[in-house]
Amino acid sequence: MSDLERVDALIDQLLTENPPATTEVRELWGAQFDLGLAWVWHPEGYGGIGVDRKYQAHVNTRMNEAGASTDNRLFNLLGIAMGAGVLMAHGTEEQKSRWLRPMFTGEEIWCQMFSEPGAGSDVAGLSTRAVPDGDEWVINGQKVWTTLAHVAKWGLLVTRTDPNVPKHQGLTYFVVDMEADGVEVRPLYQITGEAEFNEVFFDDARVPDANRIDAVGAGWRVAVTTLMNERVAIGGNEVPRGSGTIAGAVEAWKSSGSDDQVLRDELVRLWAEVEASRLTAVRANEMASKGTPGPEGSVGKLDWATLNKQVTSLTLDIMGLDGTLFPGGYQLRRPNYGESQVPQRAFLRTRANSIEGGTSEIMMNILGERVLGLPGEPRVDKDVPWSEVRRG
Amino acid sequence: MSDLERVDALIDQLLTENPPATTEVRELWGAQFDLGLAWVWHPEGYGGIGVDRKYQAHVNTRMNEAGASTDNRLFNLLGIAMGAGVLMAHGTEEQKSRWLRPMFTGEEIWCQMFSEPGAGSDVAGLSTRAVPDGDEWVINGQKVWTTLAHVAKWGLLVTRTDPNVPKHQGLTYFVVDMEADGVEVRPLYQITGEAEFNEVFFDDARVPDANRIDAVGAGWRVAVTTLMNERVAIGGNEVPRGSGTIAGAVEAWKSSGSDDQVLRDELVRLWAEVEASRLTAVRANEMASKGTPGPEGSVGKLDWATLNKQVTSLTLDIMGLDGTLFPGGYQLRRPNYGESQVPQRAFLRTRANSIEGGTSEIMMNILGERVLGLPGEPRVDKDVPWSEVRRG
Amino acid sequence: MAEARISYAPTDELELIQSTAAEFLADRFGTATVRELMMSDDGFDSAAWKEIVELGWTGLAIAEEHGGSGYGMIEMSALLEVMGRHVVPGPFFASAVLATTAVQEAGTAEQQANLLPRLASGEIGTLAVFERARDWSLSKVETTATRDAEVWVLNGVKRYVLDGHLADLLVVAADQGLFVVESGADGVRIEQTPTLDATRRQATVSLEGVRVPSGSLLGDRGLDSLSRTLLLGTTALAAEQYGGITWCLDTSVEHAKTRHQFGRPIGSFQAIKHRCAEMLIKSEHSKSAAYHAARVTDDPDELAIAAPLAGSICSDGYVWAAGETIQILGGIGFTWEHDAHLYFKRAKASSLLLGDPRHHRRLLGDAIGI
Amino acid sequence: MAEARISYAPTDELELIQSTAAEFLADRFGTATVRELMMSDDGFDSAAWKEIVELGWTGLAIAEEHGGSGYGMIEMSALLEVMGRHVVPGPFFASAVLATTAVQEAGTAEQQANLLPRLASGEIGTLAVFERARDWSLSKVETTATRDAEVWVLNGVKRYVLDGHLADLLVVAADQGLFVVESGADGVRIEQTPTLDATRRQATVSLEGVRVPSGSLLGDRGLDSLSRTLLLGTTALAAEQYGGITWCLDTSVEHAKTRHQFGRPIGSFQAIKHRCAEMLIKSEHSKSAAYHAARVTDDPDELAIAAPLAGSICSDGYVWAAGETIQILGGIGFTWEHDAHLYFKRAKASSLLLGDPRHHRRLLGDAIGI
Repeated sequence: MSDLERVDALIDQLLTENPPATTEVRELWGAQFDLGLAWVWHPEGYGGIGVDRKYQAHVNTRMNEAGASTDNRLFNLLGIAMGAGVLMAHGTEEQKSRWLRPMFTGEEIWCQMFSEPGAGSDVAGLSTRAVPDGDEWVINGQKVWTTLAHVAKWGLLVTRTDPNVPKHQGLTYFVVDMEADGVEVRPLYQITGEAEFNEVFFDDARVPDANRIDAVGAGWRVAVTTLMNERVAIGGNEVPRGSGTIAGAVEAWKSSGSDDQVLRDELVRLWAEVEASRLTAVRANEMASKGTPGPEGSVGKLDWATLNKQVTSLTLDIMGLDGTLFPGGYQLRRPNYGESQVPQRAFLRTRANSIEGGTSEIMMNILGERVLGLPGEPRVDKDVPWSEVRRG
Repeated sequence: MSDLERVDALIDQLLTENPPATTEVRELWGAQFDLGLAWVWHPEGYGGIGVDRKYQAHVNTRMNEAGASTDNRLFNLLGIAMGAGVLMAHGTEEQKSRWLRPMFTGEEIWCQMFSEPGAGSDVAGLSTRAVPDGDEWVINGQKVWTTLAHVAKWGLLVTRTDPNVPKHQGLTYFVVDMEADGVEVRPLYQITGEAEFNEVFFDDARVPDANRIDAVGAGWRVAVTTLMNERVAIGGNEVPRGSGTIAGAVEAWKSSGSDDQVLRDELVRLWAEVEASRLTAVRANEMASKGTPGPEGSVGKLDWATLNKQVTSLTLDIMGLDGTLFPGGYQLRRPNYGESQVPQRAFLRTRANSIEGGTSEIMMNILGERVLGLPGEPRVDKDVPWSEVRRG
Repeated sequence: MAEARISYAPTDELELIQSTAAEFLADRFGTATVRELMMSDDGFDSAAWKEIVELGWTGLAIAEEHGGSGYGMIEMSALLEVMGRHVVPGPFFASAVLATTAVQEAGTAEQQANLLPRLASGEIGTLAVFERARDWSLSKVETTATRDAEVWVLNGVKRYVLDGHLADLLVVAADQGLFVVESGADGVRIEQTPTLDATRRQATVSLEGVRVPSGSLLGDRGLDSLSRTLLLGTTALAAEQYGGITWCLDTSVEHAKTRHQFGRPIGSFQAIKHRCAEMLIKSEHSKSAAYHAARVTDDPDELAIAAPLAGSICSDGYVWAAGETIQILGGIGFTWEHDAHLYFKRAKASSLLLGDPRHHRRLLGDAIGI
Repeated sequence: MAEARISYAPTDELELIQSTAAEFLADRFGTATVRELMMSDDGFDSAAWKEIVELGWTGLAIAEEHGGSGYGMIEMSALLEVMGRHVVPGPFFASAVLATTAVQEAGTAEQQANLLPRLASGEIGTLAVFERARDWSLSKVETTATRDAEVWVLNGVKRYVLDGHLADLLVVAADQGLFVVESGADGVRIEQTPTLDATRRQATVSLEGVRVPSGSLLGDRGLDSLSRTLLLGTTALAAEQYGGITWCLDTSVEHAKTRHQFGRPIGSFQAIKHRCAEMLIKSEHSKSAAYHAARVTDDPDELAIAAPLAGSICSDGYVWAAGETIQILGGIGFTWEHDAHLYFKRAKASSLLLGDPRHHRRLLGDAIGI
């Protein structure tokens, strides 16, 4: 039996034993985990059956076709897309057993706490301290830009455990109970008035040593696993032609009834760039699927940020004075992901695209250094104890 | 008698005693020097009368109005605009007496030799060696981008005399006889096919110690005097509205008869930027004349380079297929400054605008660091002997 | 060339206007106040408005005989530069610039004598001219004025009316010309429309059978004077935009000097340093364009060049600078808490209020014969 | 979507075409040869041309029955990419792409059978269609063809004819359609015009009472087939442009790694590093656009989108990349001695040959309904 046949047989079993129409969704996802269809490439017992990762898309597609929800992958994205990988690469048996299943069923939401007010692009310069106390660690500090923290049960947390070694060496990684004493989550309102993100404050919060991921001082290694997953998740996806922000611009153009040739040229130029970028992602996927990924795969995140900002700005220009309005006005609240986004809101929201998930400046460094092989900057913080490096 | 009256009286004297229509021009310039109207701010005896520099423009204007040529200021630019300042600031009595007068009369043309193949933006990293030998110095090395070297009698030369100290400390400045043995001048052909510049090769050329400017090891200080004069000379000048490269673009637009609104918007955008830049130079001059120069004075060179490149490129677009032609074809020869420049040649020539006289990258550093006060890069070549610094 | 005699340098008088304004605004329009107003229903601080009136700002560009201080665009621009730097909310621009200019440009001596003192003394006016989203030249005006015995009857809908919800006086563009309409007149309905830039509000003004006295028609040149009013408005707005750019530049540079990542101030990285340098260049260009326009308002030919030049340069410059300020600030620049978004929103909205940069360039091209 | 099945990955065959071409061109069109040809009277190396013909390049996209090897645009693009990287002089693009495509698109079966073997075997053809500097759509064709008994009489002047001075066959656009004209015919005068890009020459072709047989009129669709010929030409040119960009990127990166100033490789400065990164992005976008267009030539609707997309992206990308390469190289990049200027001139000229980027975007807008 080929891997594909094996996967298909398991999907048949899942859907037969748990008819999507009549099965409670968490029960379905639990069964999916137990059958090894949660992360098919994981070994058996950890939500997988040890086959190639590419079959997961097939599982998801077949489930959707059968009317079975895969929304857990969205509302628990940081757990299922990142946390699981971290646990598999660095976690203990106990940790995997304890966390993977409720993560997949969505019973326990996960969040990720890396960035700090003083550590943005330079994440490894972070200051949140963890100090050992018996078989616990005492956490003090502040994290920022934490999505889902206000609904999360568990948080992936990087802390500084040794300030007296160079910055990458003194970090330790934990899984933190977000409901524990000393952990406070506050909404972080953004330019749109909405709070997609949170700030998390640690005030003598205590984490059992059993929740430490990998060794003391190995936090950076674990963080890199997490960040690589994050950057892959943004950009580089294959999308239909003309979708995304450019669709809004074209729609604005058409409903404007304008025949302004200057605007038209700008719109077509952006359409062309968006399409060239999209085709680059298509090429990247083809090369990756052939096992020979090339430079085309590295430009997606940067393109996405650059073009989104340009396209949404031009959209407002096309709208003219309508672009100066803000239907509904500003309200300080949690975002409602269900409602459609007006172009003005998209214009504001996309400003963060070149900051979140790696600033465009950092992405350009990565393209220059890792893809083109150009030399790095002189490092003033290398080989210097973290405590002696200026930051903030 | 006010300074202006004094200057006017001397001009009257000059023009009366040396009627421009009947006086040989070198004789006129000699008389101008002797009367102190060459560089009015120099002390008496050095071509000046010790009044404010601003009166020089008045002298030149009145001479031109009277039909007296001031072309020496153009064809001996590097001497009169830069060399003289260097001699006044750093030269000995003998040096000033020997060189200033024939420099001003144009009998002796001057050139400047700083850049080397391995030392462009990092001029202070230069390699041309000068080794003492009795009361002479022996020069070996190569200079590049030297205008007028092929017609010059004297050259301003910066050399390395001590490789074992940090780069700025081991330099010494000379005036070199360009006709001496061991000095070879070769034309340097550029992208247009013309050779505006030269390469100069030193092969055991000998320079008397009497031609050394300022102390051994003080060459950087003297070079800075020279370079500051150079950067002031490019950009920042007040020019009439719509003149320069933008005039060519407007002319191309008008003769194209085009009604392409996209091209028109691009042309007007550049026209507006050129005009805003021009107004900035006007403001800079006003502030400088009031003794309170501000940041507006520092952007001229950068603007000039950036806008010239954009304008000449758009000009070819406006010309369409005519822009793909090159009337006359390429010829490897010295430029003929008299002939009018076709837009295609301007398109090519302006590529150097962002390299010559300080690259745009260096100019941006200067704006960022000296004008805005932003911190410099970490320096890997500071406090390191020149001989140990990687270069080329 | 007329411009050869123009001085762009600060005078003692201009410096006094600016320092007085800076002091007052820092005191009365600190960031907490601006934010409170931004989230309030009408975005208006009537107490502060009274102080503004007492300071003489609403009458700054109104002749002394009409209750103003008799200054002109140079002084108004100097003031607006500081107001732009503080991203001040309220109807000042709508009233003291747009409505006042419209009355000055279109009104007869008698109308000016009637209306300007009201505006100088703090009644709020605004310009209700636009109907469509991208027709800044008013190529088509659907609002009609029809004569009925001794009165005019106005019908139509004016959109994008700056601070219309606060206005006492509306200067309305109809097919027969500009009309002054009291906001309380029968048949006038004013509805606030939420704005991208919540520090500058807008309203939709509906006119249904509004009867206004015959003297409400400003002057006798139809809509001719409107283009000059809009050029002057563009000139004034450019000064405000330049003021916003100075905040962006200073904020970016300050952050680049103090924020450390990788053990270095981020301003030591060329990616940031060169962007700050570019911002400096755009700031200087914007200043040149705005200052020049403010100084040539008496020369119609030159204003026809200088105003759209300033509109194009300052609009593009401010939008770019405010966007890059957010980028240089990084995450904090994207928060509601940091002031950067106030400037970003102001910049974008201002770049569309009286014409987008392409519209300004079209006018400029016409003026210079391109 | 048809495109879902398109593969952009290199095949063994394409890799063989490219490696063979790279080897041949390195041998026969090294930089010394290119420079010699650039300064020669006709810019043509007849011996090398014979070898090109023997390699089968001139017949690459010609059916086997007509003496070619029966490949299509995918293979031709792969070859042109390598030729663009070597900035090869000579009439290959004019003959093997433009003239060949015109005959294929417009000619009857009989005409193709007559003409294609001549082109495949090394006779030089070109397209003589443009008359005015910015009329790439040929909205107005002043060259006339009038019927005189059994012949057509052609009168007019065709300008910007690529390598017209070398041509045996001219495909001429006249009011009645496309005509094949022998360059030696009575009344044909061909005058070379010096070009910005001296590696690709042009000529002005004057036709004075030129009498051609009735069978010289290609097909019976007038000038309809010309727009498709130009789309295919744009597609092929985009591949050549992309090849030029790869040279720019590699040259810039190599220089940035090895050139030291201030004791550091200049590529360690973000100003240079980020520009190289931007060049990589433009290179990848250009590749995507050019490869996609080459793969959809059988789908007219898709080609109408993909060709101008490639023309716009690759033209802008190459001009930018070649310009920045000079900047990254610094002074040496401005010398005649360094090859950078060959690419810079090729880039600029190519961006205007079959339409400037705005023209391409106009076509693209039409195709996507914007």
